[in-house]
Amino acid sequence: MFQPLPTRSEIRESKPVDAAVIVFPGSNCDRDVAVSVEAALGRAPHMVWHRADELPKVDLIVLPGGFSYGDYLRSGAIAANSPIMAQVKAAAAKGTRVLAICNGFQIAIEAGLLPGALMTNAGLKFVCRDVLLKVERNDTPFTAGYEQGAVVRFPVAHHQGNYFADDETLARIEGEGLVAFRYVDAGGNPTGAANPNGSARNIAGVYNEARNVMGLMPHPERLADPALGGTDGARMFRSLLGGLS
Amino acid sequence: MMKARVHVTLKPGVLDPQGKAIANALHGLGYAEAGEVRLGKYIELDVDAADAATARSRVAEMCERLLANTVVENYAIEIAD
Amino acid sequence: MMKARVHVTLKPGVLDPQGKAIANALHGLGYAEAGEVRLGKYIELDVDAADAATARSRVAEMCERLLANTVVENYAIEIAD
Amino acid sequence: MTAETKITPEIVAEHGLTRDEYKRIRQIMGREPNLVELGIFSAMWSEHCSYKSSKKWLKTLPTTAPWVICGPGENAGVVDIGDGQAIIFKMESHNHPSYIEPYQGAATGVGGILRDVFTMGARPIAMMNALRFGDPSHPKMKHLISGVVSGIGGYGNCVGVPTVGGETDFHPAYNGNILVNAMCVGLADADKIFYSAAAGIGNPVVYVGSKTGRDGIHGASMASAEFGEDAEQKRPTVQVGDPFTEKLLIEACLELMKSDAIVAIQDMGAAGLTSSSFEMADKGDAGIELWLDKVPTREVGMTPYELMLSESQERMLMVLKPGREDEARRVFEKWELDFAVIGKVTDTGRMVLKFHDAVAGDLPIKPLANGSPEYDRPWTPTPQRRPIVLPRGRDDLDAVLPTLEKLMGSPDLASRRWIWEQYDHMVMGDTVGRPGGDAAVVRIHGTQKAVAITTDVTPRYCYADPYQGGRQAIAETWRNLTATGAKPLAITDCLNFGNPEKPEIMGQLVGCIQGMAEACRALNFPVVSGNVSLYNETQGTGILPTPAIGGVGLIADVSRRADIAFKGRDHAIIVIGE
Ligand SMILES: Nc1ncnc2c1ncn2[C@@H]1O[C@H](COP(=O)(O)OP(=O)(O)O)[C@@H](O)[C@H]1O
Repeated sequence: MFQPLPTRSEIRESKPVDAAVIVFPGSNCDRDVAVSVEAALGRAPHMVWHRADELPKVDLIVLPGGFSYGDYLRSGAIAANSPIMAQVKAAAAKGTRVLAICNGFQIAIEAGLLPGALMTNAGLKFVCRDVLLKVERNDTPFTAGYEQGAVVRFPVAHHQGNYFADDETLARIEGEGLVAFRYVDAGGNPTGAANPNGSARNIAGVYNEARNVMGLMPHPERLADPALGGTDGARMFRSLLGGLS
Repeated sequence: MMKARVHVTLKPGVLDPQGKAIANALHGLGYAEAGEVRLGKYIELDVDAADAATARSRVAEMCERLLANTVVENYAIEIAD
Repeated sequence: MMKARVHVTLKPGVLDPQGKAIANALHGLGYAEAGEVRLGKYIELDVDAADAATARSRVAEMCERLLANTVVENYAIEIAD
Repeated sequence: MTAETKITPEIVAEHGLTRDEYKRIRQIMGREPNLVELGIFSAMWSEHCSYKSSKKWLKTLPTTAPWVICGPGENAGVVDIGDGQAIIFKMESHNHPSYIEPYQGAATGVGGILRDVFTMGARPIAMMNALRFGDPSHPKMKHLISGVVSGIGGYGNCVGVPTVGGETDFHPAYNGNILVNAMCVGLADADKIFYSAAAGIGNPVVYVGSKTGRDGIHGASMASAEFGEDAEQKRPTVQVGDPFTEKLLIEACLELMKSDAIVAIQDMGAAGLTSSSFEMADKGDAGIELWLDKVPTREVGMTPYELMLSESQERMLMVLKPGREDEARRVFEKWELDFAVIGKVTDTGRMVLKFHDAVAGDLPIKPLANGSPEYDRPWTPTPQRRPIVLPRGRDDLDAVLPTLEKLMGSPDLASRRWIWEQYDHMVMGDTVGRPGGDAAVVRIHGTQKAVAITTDVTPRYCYADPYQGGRQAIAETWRNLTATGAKPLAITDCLNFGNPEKPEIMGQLVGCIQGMAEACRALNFPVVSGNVSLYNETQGTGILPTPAIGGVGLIADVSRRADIAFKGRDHAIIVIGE
């Protein structure tokens, strides 16, 4: 069911929510996502350095895109062992929402917050372009602002976004409805041509079992401003930050 | 100081797009004799440990925690001094 | 079919940013005993050759032309059947 | 070789110095130089660092306008964009290293140009790359193209600065000598621009960034020496880039720049510690004493010669205010970077190099920096070529369409999408005009303003007629900027030519500069920074003359920009101009 987006003033009147963006050495979409969070929330998120011993009490944690630790060894592997990640995991276990974008998705997977693995793109090259995604379900805090099955446009920009899981895991995440987004064509079909990186079953994003953690390769924050050519991404931030009250 | 040599390889059944691309490139260069190619990592590290057994068990821990992604990768350790 | 195992490593003195980052990460995880880390590639490939010597010389050629970047990397080949 | 090595004519020649130049060195020194000193002269007087063949002509380019804050001479050019903001930009070549090792050569080219810009206090906000490759069917070309493109992407993507455009040409003249020119544009507060002049007797000279290894020793001389058959033998001098460290260096420098601790700052580019320390001392009319044993190293047993000439990447040199070392150290240690006090500013006018208390070298700064040779190389004007008379074409569609098809399928006109899709062109969230148009448009974060950025030159034109080709490159840059609705502000250039010791090549350089100068004056479009890359030859054949132009313009209201897309049916199509 489509849920109307809360308006800015509704958000402001509701219980104040707080968001944090974790900054790792080599993160480079931290500011970009903070801009989108601020636009949805009306104020800036906490920017938390990876060495911080304490995570402020927040309702949403964002693991941003970039090249934490240069993507050296494996994308996300070194950052997943950062001191702050123990606290992110603890908060996630208590139900705090975690949005993991691109390199953040790689970190969340390496940290065991989400199932599967992200391998080198099938085309072996870095790929930066807009893709179409199907919203697999709209009954989660991340996607409440979208229509069920809607096709939305977000950009991708990554080298290791090829989602992989063994058959058993794939069956489980499909069965439990943990697929968040799939790469599709304009008609909503998960075709090979629509898949920018060879991901298994065109999976672009997944939830954890409790659906309070979501990771995706595409960048909602990159099409969240009319001046940049689209606003599909803004709905995710408004869903999250408006639906938290 | 001991030397640890670690091989990190993809588990059988895990798709290896880079290995496949290398095989294709080799065929393109005229190496018809090249069959399947698998690409892994090779890590050399110096370890300060009392004996080989300790070194091995510490390096195994490092593999589990960082050097390998055990969801898709296997690792093998050799210790030399 | 023979199996070739190829190790591709950075030449001594060539900066290894990945090795450096891995060493720092290991220290961060509390492995004070970890010293220098060097990250290389490990390639397994099947080769259809009459004998080990032929296989080796063909694989050496593949290394020169594709598998290793001989500007900054060395390679070592083992052949097994 | 050690510092005690006797300097023989062979060693002098190996350092790329002529006999006359060596005579001059002895005069300046008042004695025989030792090996360290000779290495320093060689680096400082290389074509790459001294502009000895081009200086005379570069001086003829217009460099001022009311909006120019800083023209050529510093790390990059600075222009005012109003509201207390400035744009800092420059383009630089990394041609020879990219031919030897395309991935690392291109990657370190990106790293170097980024440092030129953030050294001055700017946050880099956009990158461009102008590439010239040989015939696509040449056996080496595929490897070179894919290596260069992935190297540029590998570095730029990782540091998180969008690569928003560029140009790519193919011509057999580049078969043995490709061109890789990278441009960086940064944003700074107009009243917080950092310069490189050392000042304050006794102030600490500080080294930050990566450790020093034996990378690229002789790199600066290599960039100035014609390629022979043995180019591949020179391989081990290739530097490896570490974009992750660069990203940390950007953040750490910009963080420290928020304080007032820095007196002067300079990146270690070509000829590393040598050129950075001499430039800082020269600009500040000061002396410097360096303690080379304090330089952080990653290899054992490095000699003063190697420490002075290493081209290890991701390193900077700073002069701090007295007593601010600890504050600065904290910032760099937070970002997990090396930090070391390696010397002090003096009033001696000399560069004194100490290594474990012994003096490893002692050179006068001004005579070395200003006394670099300046050549008025003989040149012959490029002969007027006879215009090509084309057979009169047929006007009917049957004849036009196949020709059009052929043109569109040619490597020079084919889509560049496969290149720019390998570059993150959207990171930082302000790329309003993505690649694919005349100029890229990047919004000034948090404002309605935007900058338009383009790179242009048509080497074929410059070859046919250097003067007209130079003019045309400036005019095309201007047009590409205005086509987005921008007011063109200024340019940077990267002058890629063959061997200037040949009068006809020198004639190309002179012709192009004359044409550029005229167009720049006519358009009030000054040159604020640039770079010269000569000796782009293999086995005696030069490249096409390639003065790559990077232009920047300002759009006051980004919502009113224009782009190339047709917007709707039945809109009139109008041709303007002749
Ligand atoms: N090396 C490159 N990197 C990024 N973008 C590029 C590159 N080469 C070309 N482009 C982009 O492709 C488009 C077409 O380039 P070009 O043919 O040079 O344009 P024009 O001739 O119209 O100036 C431009 O938007 C340009 O920025």
